[in-house]
Amino acid sequence: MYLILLSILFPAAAGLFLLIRGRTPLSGEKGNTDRKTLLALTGCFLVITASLVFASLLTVKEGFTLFFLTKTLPIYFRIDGVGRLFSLLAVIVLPCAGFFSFAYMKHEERESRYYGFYLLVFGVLNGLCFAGNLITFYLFFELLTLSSMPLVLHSGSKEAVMAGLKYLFYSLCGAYAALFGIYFLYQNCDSLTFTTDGALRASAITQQGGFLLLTAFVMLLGFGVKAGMFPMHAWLPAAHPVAPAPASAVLSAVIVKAGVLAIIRVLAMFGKDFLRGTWVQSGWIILTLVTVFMGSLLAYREPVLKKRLAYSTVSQISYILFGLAVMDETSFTGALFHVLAHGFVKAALFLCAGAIIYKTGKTRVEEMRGIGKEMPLTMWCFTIASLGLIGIPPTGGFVSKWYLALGSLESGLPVFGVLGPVILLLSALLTAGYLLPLTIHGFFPGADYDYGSLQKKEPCKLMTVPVFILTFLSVLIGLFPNLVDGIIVMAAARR
Amino acid sequence: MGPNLFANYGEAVSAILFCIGFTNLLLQTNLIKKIIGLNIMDSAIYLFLAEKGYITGRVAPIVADGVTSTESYINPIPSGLVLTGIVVSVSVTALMLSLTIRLYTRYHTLDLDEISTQLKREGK
Amino acid sequence: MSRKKTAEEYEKTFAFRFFRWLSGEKDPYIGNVEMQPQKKYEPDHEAALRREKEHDAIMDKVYDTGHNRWLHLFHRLYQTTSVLFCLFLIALLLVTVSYLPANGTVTRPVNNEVSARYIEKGLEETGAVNIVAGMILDYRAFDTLGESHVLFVATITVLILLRLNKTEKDEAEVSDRRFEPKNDAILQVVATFLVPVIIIFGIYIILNGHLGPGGGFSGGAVIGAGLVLYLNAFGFKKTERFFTEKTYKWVCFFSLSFYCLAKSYSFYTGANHLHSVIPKGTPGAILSSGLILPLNIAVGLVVACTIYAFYAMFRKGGF
Amino acid sequence: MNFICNIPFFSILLSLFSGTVCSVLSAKAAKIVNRVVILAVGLMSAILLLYLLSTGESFIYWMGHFPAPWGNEIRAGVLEAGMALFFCIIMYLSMAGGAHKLPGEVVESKHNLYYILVNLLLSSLLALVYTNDMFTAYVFVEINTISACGLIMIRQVGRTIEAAVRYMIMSLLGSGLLLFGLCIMYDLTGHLLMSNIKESVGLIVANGEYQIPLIVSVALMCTGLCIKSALFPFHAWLPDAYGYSTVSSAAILSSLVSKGYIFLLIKIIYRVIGFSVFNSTRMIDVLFVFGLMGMIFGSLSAIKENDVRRMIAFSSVAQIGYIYMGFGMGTQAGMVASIFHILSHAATKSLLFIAAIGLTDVSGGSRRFADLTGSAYRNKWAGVAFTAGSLSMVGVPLFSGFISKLLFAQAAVQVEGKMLASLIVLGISTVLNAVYFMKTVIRIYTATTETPYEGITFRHMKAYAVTLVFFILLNVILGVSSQPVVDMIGQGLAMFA
Repeated sequence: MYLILLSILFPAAAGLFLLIRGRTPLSGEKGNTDRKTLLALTGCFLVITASLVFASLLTVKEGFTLFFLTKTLPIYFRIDGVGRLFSLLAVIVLPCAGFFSFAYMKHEERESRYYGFYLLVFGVLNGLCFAGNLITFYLFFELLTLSSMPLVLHSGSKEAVMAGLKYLFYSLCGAYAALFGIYFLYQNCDSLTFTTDGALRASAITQQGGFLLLTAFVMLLGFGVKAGMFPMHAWLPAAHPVAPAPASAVLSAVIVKAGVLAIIRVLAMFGKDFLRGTWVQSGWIILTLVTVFMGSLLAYREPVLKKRLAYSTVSQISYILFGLAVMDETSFTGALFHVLAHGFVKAALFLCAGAIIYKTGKTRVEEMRGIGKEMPLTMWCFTIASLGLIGIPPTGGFVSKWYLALGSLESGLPVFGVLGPVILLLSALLTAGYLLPLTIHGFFPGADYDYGSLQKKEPCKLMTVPVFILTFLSVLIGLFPNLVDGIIVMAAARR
Repeated sequence: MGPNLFANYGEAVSAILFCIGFTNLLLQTNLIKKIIGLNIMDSAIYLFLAEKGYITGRVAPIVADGVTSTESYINPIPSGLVLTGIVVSVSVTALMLSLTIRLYTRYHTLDLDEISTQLKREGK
Repeated sequence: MSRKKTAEEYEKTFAFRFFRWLSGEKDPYIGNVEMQPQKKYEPDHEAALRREKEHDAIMDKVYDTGHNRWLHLFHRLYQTTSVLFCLFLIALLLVTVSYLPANGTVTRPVNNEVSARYIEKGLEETGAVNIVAGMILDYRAFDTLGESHVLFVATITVLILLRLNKTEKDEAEVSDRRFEPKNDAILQVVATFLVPVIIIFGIYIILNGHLGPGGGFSGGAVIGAGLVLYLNAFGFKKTERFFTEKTYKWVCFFSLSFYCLAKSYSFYTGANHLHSVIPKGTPGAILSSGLILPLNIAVGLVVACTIYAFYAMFRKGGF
Repeated sequence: MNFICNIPFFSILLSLFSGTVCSVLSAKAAKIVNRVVILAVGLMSAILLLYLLSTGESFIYWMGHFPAPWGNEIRAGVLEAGMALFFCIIMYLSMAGGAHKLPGEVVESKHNLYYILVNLLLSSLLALVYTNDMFTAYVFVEINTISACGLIMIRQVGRTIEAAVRYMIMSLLGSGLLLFGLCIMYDLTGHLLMSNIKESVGLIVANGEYQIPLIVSVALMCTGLCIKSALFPFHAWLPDAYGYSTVSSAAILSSLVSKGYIFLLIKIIYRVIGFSVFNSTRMIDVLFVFGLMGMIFGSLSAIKENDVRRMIAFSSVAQIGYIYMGFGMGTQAGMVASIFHILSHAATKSLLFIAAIGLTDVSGGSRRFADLTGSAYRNKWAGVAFTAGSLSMVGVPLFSGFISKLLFAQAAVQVEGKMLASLIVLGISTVLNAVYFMKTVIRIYTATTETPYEGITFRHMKAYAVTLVFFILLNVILGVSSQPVVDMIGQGLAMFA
């Protein structure tokens, strides 16, 4: 129990400490030592937090109640299969991106604020993964929005502030819609503790079935905002390009997944049997498919690299949502697998983009001709990660998409069972269309490329190593899916 | 319409007076007139209360010749309430008038809207 | 045949806007709600002045009733609605009144055991011949305690608003001399006769409060009126010999403290069912009816001073 | 009778008497008296609360030698004692938090008058909380009004005096309506004590006579108190009054004065008219609609505002709308939510006012947003406190605002016809709240490189910073362990009946 609490409170406290300690490193000799201390502190904090989380993942079995918010609303923590999976993702991606930012943030102002909020986000994410009931989850969900907003508007420019406000506004709207649903669930459930299959009272289903369906849909939409689902996806492409690259990596790989986690929880609360075959399921599938296709299409048209990746996130997250919406065992496994696969891949891609921006200052795709010659290591990682995102066999993306398509076909849904895989395939083609040109032009700039001005711009180790790790992991889970199968199966069984 | 409108003519008058005061408060722009409106409202209420205490053919509740039977005196409670109410309205009127003086010495007008306009022009 | 549109034309089409919205570049909230960009702070004095001027001009335009049709309309609307509302209120209250119990009858709910007991037992329980005085100063003394504090707090607020400091006081003195009547022979002669009578009459009303019509408030008001007359006839110089702000302060303090403490004692003994040591006296005698007479005196003092203080404040802003 | 039962009487008389005493004291002594009295009353109320919780029964206290229905009475239950305690806490903190602004904004010679007003305000609030008599309530409502007016205009700039005039006109209108309603009620029942009126009202309703006068009387009293507590269409005086008066006054006015009236309204609903009778008059629908409108229009006005303190003032309009919406639901749960919101809003709003003054002080006294940029770096404590207050207003979990929203929503779910409307408006209002409060928070945390203003450190504002910490603690306590408070409110409402 203390491990869980520690893994939430320690990073939060450390973050607050950095925020309060607060001076911006000065320039010159003194500033340099200042900055070193800051980095050392942050590094220690990150490592300690990560080990705390690992420890709690391995050892803690029972849930516990911290205190009662009101008589019937306890703040309750428990680690279950799904939570374990998401926590695993967070605990790998966050330190990697954190170490990456040590190099990336060198020239930014107010680093301590960045790291402070970064650690806060880490703590809140742990809380989110370990939350044992809906109200605890909601608490951390709100805190996540608030603590991650400063990361988005870190640079303080007008666009950044506006993007941050947009993010906040969308998220709060979504969270309120979700809260709206929580009130009803609270009325119609015995408790808000997460269950495996449906917590609704039988009497409530018979009496207020229609209304509960509406509630479910509203909750899905509300949490879907965080996951970038179609009608409310616009904050993603606005927030990503302005945030620092490691922050976008975290945002895209982990924070957006919080919406997915939320939807899994909601689904479990309502129970699949209650939702299967209703208009909610069809409506939801339509939304996810629209998002999948539209996201890829928009990414295809997008010239700015980070924005392109952001659209790609919109599309890929909806793969996961589609897997959930089909409500089939196999597709569920696929969805969970894709959470991991996409998390690693997208983090790696964003970090690569960050490295490119950091070294060359180029943000648009057409400027990046020959980039593979300048930064071969980074571009190799980028390529492998791209393959993972497209779903080419040796990578994790393939496994997950395979499961997704298989599950969809198995589910026997009237139209979507077949339509789904088709759209997924189309989208994968588009993915190849918007990611591979970068590689191709990067490594084969064409005949008119001026080799004379070529210079090696490979970034420092602090940048490359995290990218390596993430790329490696994305391939690893594709080569040996059994490694994570245990967790996935456990998650799928005890969702 | 109920049965007692004409029996309650005093109350009816007080109701009309109350509304006259109310209208004054809403429509007059001059602060002094507003204050007068307030006073009319208060007086209407005291009239209403006084009417409440009255019982036909009886005298004020000051014990005369040691007679203490309920048959001889009117109800003393409304009179007491009126007394208290009058003190309250005196205090309030004094406060309102002094506020008016203060505003007048500063802005040389008794029109509240004009004062607001001037304030906005000052931009403070 | 394909038609080619210019960029501007295209920007106006629905499709363009739809796709912009779809791609999250532009959404309907822009410029309306939260997306208002916050301007950078610029300490530019000239710009600030210019802005102020523009602001003034706009304000003039907005509040210029003569030319502003909307404001005019609004005023009209406001007036008509308020008249209508008042008519409605009159109708409502008249209907209410018509349903109230008939006036002057004995059987109304107000003539219940409460008033009966006041009349029947009032003399015995409070010792006051004037039942109203007995009621407000004994049965329902808490209200009256509150009431005297209303007066107190009103004077405090008047003091806050109108009391002047030293330098302003001298100016006020000058303007007071210029505008107010001074050394009016007729007024002075009449006042010499009238003021003592008025004050003695006021004292009589106060002392007689528990025996007949009268009481602290009315008596105090009469005395206050006498003081105001005296002030008008002879000016501040004369009154300041015996009545200054300090006098006022201490008189008020002692009277109200006495009131507060005496009533606290009475409440305390009453609530805890203790025996009160204050004698009731024989009804009808001047020294009777327990605390009512001293309370009347206290209230009378406060009210007299307050009335005078109001006048002095309004006239000069100090005394 | 237990000696502790004297506490309500002691606390009212003590604060009343201290007002008189302050009139002859110097400013410094008056300040000490004021603080000591507030603390003493708070302490006594705490003892009373504990006592009442242990006995579980309310009691009646005679003010004089005569029992009901002849004499005056006051009455104390759990809710009354709790309110008194809470009012004292907020008042003490507000006074402490704004003390450093007083010398600059109020003439030295009038300081003791200020403390007189505060003491009398406290006594009138206590009397409103404890009274069991309608006419006493009216008299103390007047004390409350006049002293509140004094608090507004003690800082004598044009705006405050104008606001004071508007405030007085509105308030006196309200008092007039209240008194008229009271008189009609008296005519129908022949009583002035709450418990006796309630009995008679029960009889009247049972007999079916005097229906129209009864409804009109209830409507007049309600309207009067709504006007006085600045429910939506009657809020014109509020922004100037809260925005320009000295900061302690603003905090006290927004968190206590209007709440005193609202508490009186609750008392009238429960102890005079009876909850079920009140619900059957359909007055609740009117309150509900105006509450909802207040929630939206208050927030919209706040968004448009360019002055931080006026923005907070407009947010008060919205929050008062919440409270009336709770009344309008017409259920016990709605009432509990409203009362909890009274507490939570009082704690949050005074915190915001006090924190805002810290921010404006380090921005050259300007309250425009442009000048406030980066002020949270110049005064870190105020920045943190403002953020905490904003989060509470927005309804982030762990702060008191979340709990009150939760309670409102739970209450709304139980009411068939009003559920959707209240939930939707609650949602809109929350989002609007978030927009303008978070905008401000981001603004104050946006660093500027060149700023003409000096920062301030902890050493120069110890008392102020400590006050802020207490306020934040109060908020968090209400947000984290709300259950005891909610239980207490439920218990208190049960005692009302």
